[in-house]
Amino acid sequence: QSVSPVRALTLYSRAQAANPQQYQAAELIAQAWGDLGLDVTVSGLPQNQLSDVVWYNRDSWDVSMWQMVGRPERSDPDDFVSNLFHSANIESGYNFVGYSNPEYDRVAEAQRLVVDRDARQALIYEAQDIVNADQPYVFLVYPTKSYAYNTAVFDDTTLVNQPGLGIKNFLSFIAVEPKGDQKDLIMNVSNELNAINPYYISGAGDSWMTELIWDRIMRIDADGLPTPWAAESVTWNDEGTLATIVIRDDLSFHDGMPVRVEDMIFSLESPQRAGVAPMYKPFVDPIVAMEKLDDRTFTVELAQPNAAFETSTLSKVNIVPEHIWAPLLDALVEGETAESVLEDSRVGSGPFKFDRWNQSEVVLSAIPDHFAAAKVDRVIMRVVLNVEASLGMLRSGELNFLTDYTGDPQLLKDAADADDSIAVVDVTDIGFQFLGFNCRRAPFDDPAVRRALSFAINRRLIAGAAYNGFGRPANSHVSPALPFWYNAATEELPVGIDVATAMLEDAGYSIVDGQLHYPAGMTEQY
Amino acid sequence: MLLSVKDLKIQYKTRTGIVHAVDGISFDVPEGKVVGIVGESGCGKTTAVRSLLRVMPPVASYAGGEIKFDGSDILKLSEREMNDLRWRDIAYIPQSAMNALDPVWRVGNQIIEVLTKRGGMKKAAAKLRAEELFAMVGLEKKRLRDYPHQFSGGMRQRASIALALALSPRLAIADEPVTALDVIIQRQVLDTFSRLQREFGLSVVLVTHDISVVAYVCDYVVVMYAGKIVEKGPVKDVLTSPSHAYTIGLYNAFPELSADEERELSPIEGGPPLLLNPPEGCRFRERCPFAQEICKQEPVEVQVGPEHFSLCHRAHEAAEMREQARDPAVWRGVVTA
Amino acid sequence: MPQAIEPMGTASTDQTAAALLPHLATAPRRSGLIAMLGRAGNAFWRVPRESNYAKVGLIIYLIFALTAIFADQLVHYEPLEILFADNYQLRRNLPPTTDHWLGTSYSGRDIYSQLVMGTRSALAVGLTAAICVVAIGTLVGLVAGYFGGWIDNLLMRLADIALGIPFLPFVIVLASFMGAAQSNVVLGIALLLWPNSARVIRSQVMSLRERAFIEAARVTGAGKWRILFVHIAPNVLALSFLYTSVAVGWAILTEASVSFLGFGPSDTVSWGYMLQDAYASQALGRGQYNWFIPPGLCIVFVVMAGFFISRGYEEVLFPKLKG
Amino acid sequence: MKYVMSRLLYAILVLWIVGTILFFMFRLMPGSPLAAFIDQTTTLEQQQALIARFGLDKSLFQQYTIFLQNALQGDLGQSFFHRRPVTEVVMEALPNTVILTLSGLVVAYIFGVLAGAYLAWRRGSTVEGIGIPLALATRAAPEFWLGMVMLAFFSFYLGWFPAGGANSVGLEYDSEWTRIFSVDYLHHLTLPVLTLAIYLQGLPLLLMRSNMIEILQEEFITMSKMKGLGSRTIVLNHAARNAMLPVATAFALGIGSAIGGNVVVETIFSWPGIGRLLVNAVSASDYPLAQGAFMIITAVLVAMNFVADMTYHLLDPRIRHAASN
Amino acid sequence: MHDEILLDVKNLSKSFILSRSLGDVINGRHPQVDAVNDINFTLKRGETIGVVGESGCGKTTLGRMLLKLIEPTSGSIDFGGEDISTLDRTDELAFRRRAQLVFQNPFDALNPHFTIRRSIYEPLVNTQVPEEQHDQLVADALVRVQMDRMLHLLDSYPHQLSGGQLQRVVLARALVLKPDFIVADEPVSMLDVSVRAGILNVLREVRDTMGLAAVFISHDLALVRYVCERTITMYMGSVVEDGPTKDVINRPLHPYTRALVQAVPVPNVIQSHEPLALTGNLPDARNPPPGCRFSDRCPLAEDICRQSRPPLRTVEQNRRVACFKVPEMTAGTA
Ligand SMILES: Nc1ncnc2c1ncn2[C@@H]1O[C@H](COP(=O)(O)OP(=O)(O)OP(=O)(O)O)[C@@H](O)[C@H]1O
Ligand SMILES: Nc1ncnc2c1ncn2[C@@H]1O[C@H](COP(=O)(O)OP(=O)(O)OP(=O)(O)O)[C@@H](O)[C@H]1O
Ligand SMILES: [Mg+2]
Ligand SMILES: [Mg+2]
Ligand code: NI
Repeated sequence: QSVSPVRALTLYSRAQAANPQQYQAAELIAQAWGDLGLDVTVSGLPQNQLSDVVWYNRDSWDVSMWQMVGRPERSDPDDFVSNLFHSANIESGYNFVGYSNPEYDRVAEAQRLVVDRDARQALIYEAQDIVNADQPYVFLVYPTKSYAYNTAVFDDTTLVNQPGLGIKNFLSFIAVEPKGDQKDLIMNVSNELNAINPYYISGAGDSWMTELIWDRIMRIDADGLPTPWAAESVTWNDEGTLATIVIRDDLSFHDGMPVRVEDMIFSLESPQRAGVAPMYKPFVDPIVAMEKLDDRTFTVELAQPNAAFETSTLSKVNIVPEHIWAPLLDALVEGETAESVLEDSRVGSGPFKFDRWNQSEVVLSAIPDHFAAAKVDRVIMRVVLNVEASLGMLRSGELNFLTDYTGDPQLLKDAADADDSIAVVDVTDIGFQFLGFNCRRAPFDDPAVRRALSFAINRRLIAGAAYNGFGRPANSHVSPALPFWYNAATEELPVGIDVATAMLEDAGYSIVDGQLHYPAGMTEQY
Repeated sequence: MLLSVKDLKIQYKTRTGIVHAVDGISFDVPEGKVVGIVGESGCGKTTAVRSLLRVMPPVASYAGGEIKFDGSDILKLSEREMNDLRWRDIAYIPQSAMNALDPVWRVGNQIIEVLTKRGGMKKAAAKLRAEELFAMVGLEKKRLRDYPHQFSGGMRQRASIALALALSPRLAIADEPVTALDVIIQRQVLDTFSRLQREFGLSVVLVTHDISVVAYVCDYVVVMYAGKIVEKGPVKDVLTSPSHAYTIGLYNAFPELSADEERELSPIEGGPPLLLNPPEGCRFRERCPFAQEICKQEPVEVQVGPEHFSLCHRAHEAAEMREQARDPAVWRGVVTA
Repeated sequence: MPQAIEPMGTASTDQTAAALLPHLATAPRRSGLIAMLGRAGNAFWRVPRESNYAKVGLIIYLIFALTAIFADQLVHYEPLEILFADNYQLRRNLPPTTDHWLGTSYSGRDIYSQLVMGTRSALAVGLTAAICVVAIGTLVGLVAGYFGGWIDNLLMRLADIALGIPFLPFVIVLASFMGAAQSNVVLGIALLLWPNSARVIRSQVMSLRERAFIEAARVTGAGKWRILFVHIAPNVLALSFLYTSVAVGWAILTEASVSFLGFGPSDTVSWGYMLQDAYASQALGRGQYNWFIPPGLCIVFVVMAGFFISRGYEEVLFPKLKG
Repeated sequence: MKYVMSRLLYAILVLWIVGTILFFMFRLMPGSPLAAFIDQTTTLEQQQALIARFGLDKSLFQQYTIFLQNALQGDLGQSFFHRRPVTEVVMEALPNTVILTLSGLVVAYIFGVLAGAYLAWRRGSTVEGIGIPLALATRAAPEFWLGMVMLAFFSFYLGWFPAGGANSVGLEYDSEWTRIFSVDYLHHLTLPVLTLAIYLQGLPLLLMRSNMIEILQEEFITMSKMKGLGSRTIVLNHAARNAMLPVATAFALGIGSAIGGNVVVETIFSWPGIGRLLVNAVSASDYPLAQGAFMIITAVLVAMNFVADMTYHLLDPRIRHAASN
Repeated sequence: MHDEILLDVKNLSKSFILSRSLGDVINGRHPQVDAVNDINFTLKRGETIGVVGESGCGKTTLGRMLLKLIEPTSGSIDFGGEDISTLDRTDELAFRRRAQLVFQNPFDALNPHFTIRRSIYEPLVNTQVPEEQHDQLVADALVRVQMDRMLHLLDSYPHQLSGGQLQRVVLARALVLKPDFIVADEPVSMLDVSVRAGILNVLREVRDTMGLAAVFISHDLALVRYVCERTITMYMGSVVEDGPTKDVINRPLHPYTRALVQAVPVPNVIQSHEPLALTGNLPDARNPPPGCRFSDRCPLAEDICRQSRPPLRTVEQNRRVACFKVPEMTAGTA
């Protein structure tokens, strides 16, 4: 009986220039799959073209490299667990691979409602197991991020190392103490900045600036758990649906106006309006009502308990001055969002105030009478597009905090070895690199095929060869950077072309003349 | 004698060999006289006269002889002394005045430059002098402010005469100053020469290939052929009784305006020899209808009249040759190549 | 419709003429094109003999051309193949060894093989672009220069506009718009670079047009196309050639720049791609001179060879500039 | 007068044509024009709203007329990436680019003219034997490679110059002028200018040399010698002055390649100029910005051409008086 | 043979529009040069006519119009009874066979990329003469220009030949079509005196044996005298005198012709050095003087000369002159 061959595949990736590691991994994968009888071409695309293909034309592609990045609010597993694989997100949400499993949906929904940590841990483990079995992604690595700083400038005992984030975190910026005359913290960013706006998350380095300028009600603490910040206390009712928030009385905006309860409510309420802040809307959507109790107290009511609310909402939403933003939001025209509003004063209540921003740098200066006043005078974020230059500037002392290093980590290590005043700190990322199968399309709609293809890939090879050893082999959407939530059992994966071939044959596939063929009766529908 | 050239030899080194452009020429320029040098294209006229100023392309070199100007040997002067002598004593009027004037400078400023840099004049005085010079050659002084390209050919030629006269030199060398001009302007320019010679006692060496020009303005004539002087002497002697076959030939090849009889012109067939390896003996031999066996030997200069010399083996038979040469048939078919 | 002409002469001249006839008939006749090609060939070989510049330039070209032709035999590895050592490690950043003559890149590829293969794409881009540029330039120059008037005006305004467009940025935009392929780089070069040669050829044609021998062709009844292509074109051929050898250089430089900026195709190894790879992989900081110096030098040599040749030809064929 | 007018008209024409070409080119580019703008979490309705906001739902022709109208008022649209008016973003980068280009050109042409004149004077010497191939080699070297080598050597190895940027970290200036004339700025400017200049000097050098050689053979130079003028006077007042005229034209042409060269030089040295802006905008598909940057580069090119043209016109009396239109 | 009119030139004019300088633009001038201005003359079959005049007076322009190399601004040229401005392509070819040009500068008149042979055959190819005739015609032409002993030159290139040889080739090329009419524009001015005579002799011989009509352009009256029966003097685009060569030279009527004759130097020691009867320079061709264009240089000029243009009048048999000061022909002399 005749069998039909699997079509030639295009494996999309970022262009080599933009992301050499990812491209290299893609090539390694293509080489490996070649042994399984697949004809795979790697196509490196610029970011926009890649997202156009993969994100906006979800039916049209087969396999693509992709990544999820770590952000502070992702130190709660909810973001990844609920969003990445829930079938509700297939059309336009995060589930761009089109993975659909009712069992998974159930687990993902359930974990949100469970406030008890151990019970929730079991659900999160279960979610990881399901994904591990179905392999909608081929998880590749949790990248190791390297940060470096100048030990001659900073007292290294004062740096805060936060799980999943390393020493580049809000707490560090507040706590780090300069040793000598250099009282500026100069860090780098490897991309052009596109906005500094409390209603916008650009994904670029500017969110670090936002975090310093605008306070939040809570912040993620060194242990990865949220703790009150601009609030004196956040207390929940027993059902976990009503939070009572008491704000600090020593807070004021950089323009001198006090931070009021109204500002807090405004900050949480305004993103809920349609079309104001699309990026923040999902965070505030769970809120059904807010009420001011007195000048320092207000309540936030949720429809149902939300385990991630403190992390992804109260620690996330910027407290903006109502007196500045309310008129601006009222003036928005149809189709315009707060994201594109140019608000030059950038007044917040955080420990740093906005000084200036030109093409090459952003300068913030410390507010000495902030309740958590920083020890440094200024934080300067310098745009250095060229990795090499950023390393050079670290060596020359022009930079004293290398916060965005996209180059070869080995070189950074070498630099630190050669120079006593440079110290490097590594951290495993909350985010991860992966390959997505388009589960809508044969043969990737078949979990067996996905599994086989996944097992054909040697993750250690990828970590070693593509990521130069600076990455940890991955097999879960919850990073080991979150030890409490991480399901170590997912690590046990068989590896090898033989295993993969055997699995494919079990599922009815065959390799004829070095080409992979469908089981009898199945044909290519594309 | 103002200028006296003795046995001057000049060579060009080229890729293919050494060109003996000027091969042992001697002539004198008396004070206040006009000496014409005539000859076919490429016979070395320009080379000869430029060497008098010691301005030659790098490939050229002196291979012997001397140039005495007012008693001192030009070839022995240091570059400094030479620069001092240039233009102050010997000035030059080029063939193509267009290329001889700097296109980006006003003509007046080019004259003033010489007057101030070489004549030591103040700018204001130089300006007056330039106007004077322009008047001398018949140009309006307002044209001093023009650029060379705004001048017509004749005006340019006159401007370069004015430039040459700037430092009142004793000798002016003019290399084909009128060849590019048409008759009327040619006549005007020649008249300017004559006038200056009369009025200022200027000596002139005038290169041309037109014997009628020589006849019109010169006192003496030097006929060159293939790097050598074949005949020289006072104009009236040379023209009335040419004593070298080449001169005779040139004369016969020249159409006359007023002659009443219809004389047929006789071309000298062929062309001048290459100066790379000039032939032994008389260089005109191959084109000469009167050539004999003896002509294969090197000719020596023969005096045929007072101050009149010829480099022809048969100079003594000149009268006979002149008679025979009237018949165009004599000239036909000499060159068979 | 041929029209006969009656021979009419005096008896005596007829006789002499008749005696000439056999000589005319036996001599090679109007082998115009062949003679001209022969002459062109002569000039072609004369130049390197007379000019050291042209000699050096041609030798460099020859070496690169041979390299390009025999690239497959010369390489040791597939230029894009990722090479592995044991224990899951790449053979990355190796210094030059007997196995990898120029070492390996950060992504574990053999640099020497890339360099050799890069010759191919460099020459391919260089030659095709140069030929396009000069073909357009020559044609436009010929037509504009010869016909003058509004045609000239139109073409020259077009040339002005093309010259008013910033070149490299345009090629970049074009490459990103039409897709990263070398053919698009060639297209960009062809679209913007022709005015240089067109202008020079046009002015040459305009001065040729005034030359007496062109007038002679007209009085003897030659049509305008014949004049343009038979009488004028051969006289500007040398100039076109000159521009071709310069344009090869420009094209290679441009392709390299475009690739370097990351707008080149990622599946074709070119020197610009190698340099981009080296730059992005921090070869500078690592001091991997074996990686970023050779491709640069190759570019310098090829482009320089073009300049050398054009200089040699200029010296010999247009001796006004002879230095 | 009329000449100036016609040149201005031509400049506007070039800008219009370039604008038109770009407009259509970017609209036909693969990938959603908004891909860079729309975050991956935005809903379809939000996307629609955005598309409407940028007028991308109108017909191409309508979009084009709107584009032209806005362009005439100096409005080049909103940058997708920067979320600011393109004009604003571009104008911030413009001074840096103009300064880089002009300094590069000026250094290159001063050096090239002097060296060219010198080589012509020392014709046939060993200096020349080395000088010409060297000049050709520098013209043949890709700027980005030159920049890489300079960076590796002067910055990474010797540490003499900063590795990129236009100003040191954290310095603040009273005004743009004090910034531009600060030592710090100069320090940052040196390497990029040097790179640009090394690349650009070959053309004037060779041109000057061959012009000089040609001019030195001219009759009027020989005449100057005959006039007994010193060789310095001859070379400076006559030969060099004449030989420089075509160099002035080349200057105009050089602007084009200098601006092209800027793109790579700015990228290598992280110089915050329009070239780098353009490259980034093109790779990020920020097409209003790319379009605007390209237009401004073109405008700079056309403007500089115009100035060079006028200068040349005034410099050469032959042109000044002869037909020019 | 001398009676049939071959060429009839009527009211022929040519103005060149010059490009405007900055000054012109400011002053709103549209400069133009009237290179040829209302010329009338006829040429009979076999007649040779000399055109003399100062540089820039329009001789070359006239010659080029006669050969339909440039279009006149106004006026007409009838060649063999047909207006040459209206010829179609076939007729034009026929015209090209009958009318040829000899150039001033032989060094430039031959395509440097063509062999001499090819250059001589070229007219035959261009005008579509049947191929079997080519050799015969070429042989005839070579004999005519006395190149029959120089056949070895046929396969050389122009740069290998001397000026005299080149000019013979140019002549041969012009004669190979056996034209009725040639224009020779200063054919010997670039040549050395020694070889000049050869070319002039060939021209004279061809004139006599082939019955060729010719317009011989020169500014040297001595040459014109040697070759032409009739002479036309031009001044600033207009004909100022027209008559048999001998008469014109011996007894010039127009003051300009007189100056021209006087200015020609002769290879004779005894010659007058009397000053030219002519002052000033050629006026700017863009704004010629009103009235008689010669009036500002003319020693005889009176008011009328400065006010109106003198017409070209027939003053004697076969002689025309454009000057108010020349007395009217008396009826009896006719
Ligand atoms: N720079 C040079 N290099 C080599 N040979 C030269 C050079 N200049 C002149 N000659 C040769 O020297 C010879 C004499 O040249 P010269 O210019 O003196 O002749 P001429 O009598 O002035 O000729 P013409 O009448 O054409 O001006 C010629 O054969 C010429 O080819
Ligand atoms: N193509 C042209 N464009 C503009 N003006 C021209 C053109 N051709 C000739 N002229 C002008 O027309 C006038 C007559 O020129 P033409 O060449 O006919 O004179 P010519 O008598 O042949 O002069 P010459 O004796 O110098 O050859 C001159 O003033 C000349 O400048
Ligand atoms: Mg000479
Ligand atoms: Mg003429
Ligand atoms: Ni003008």
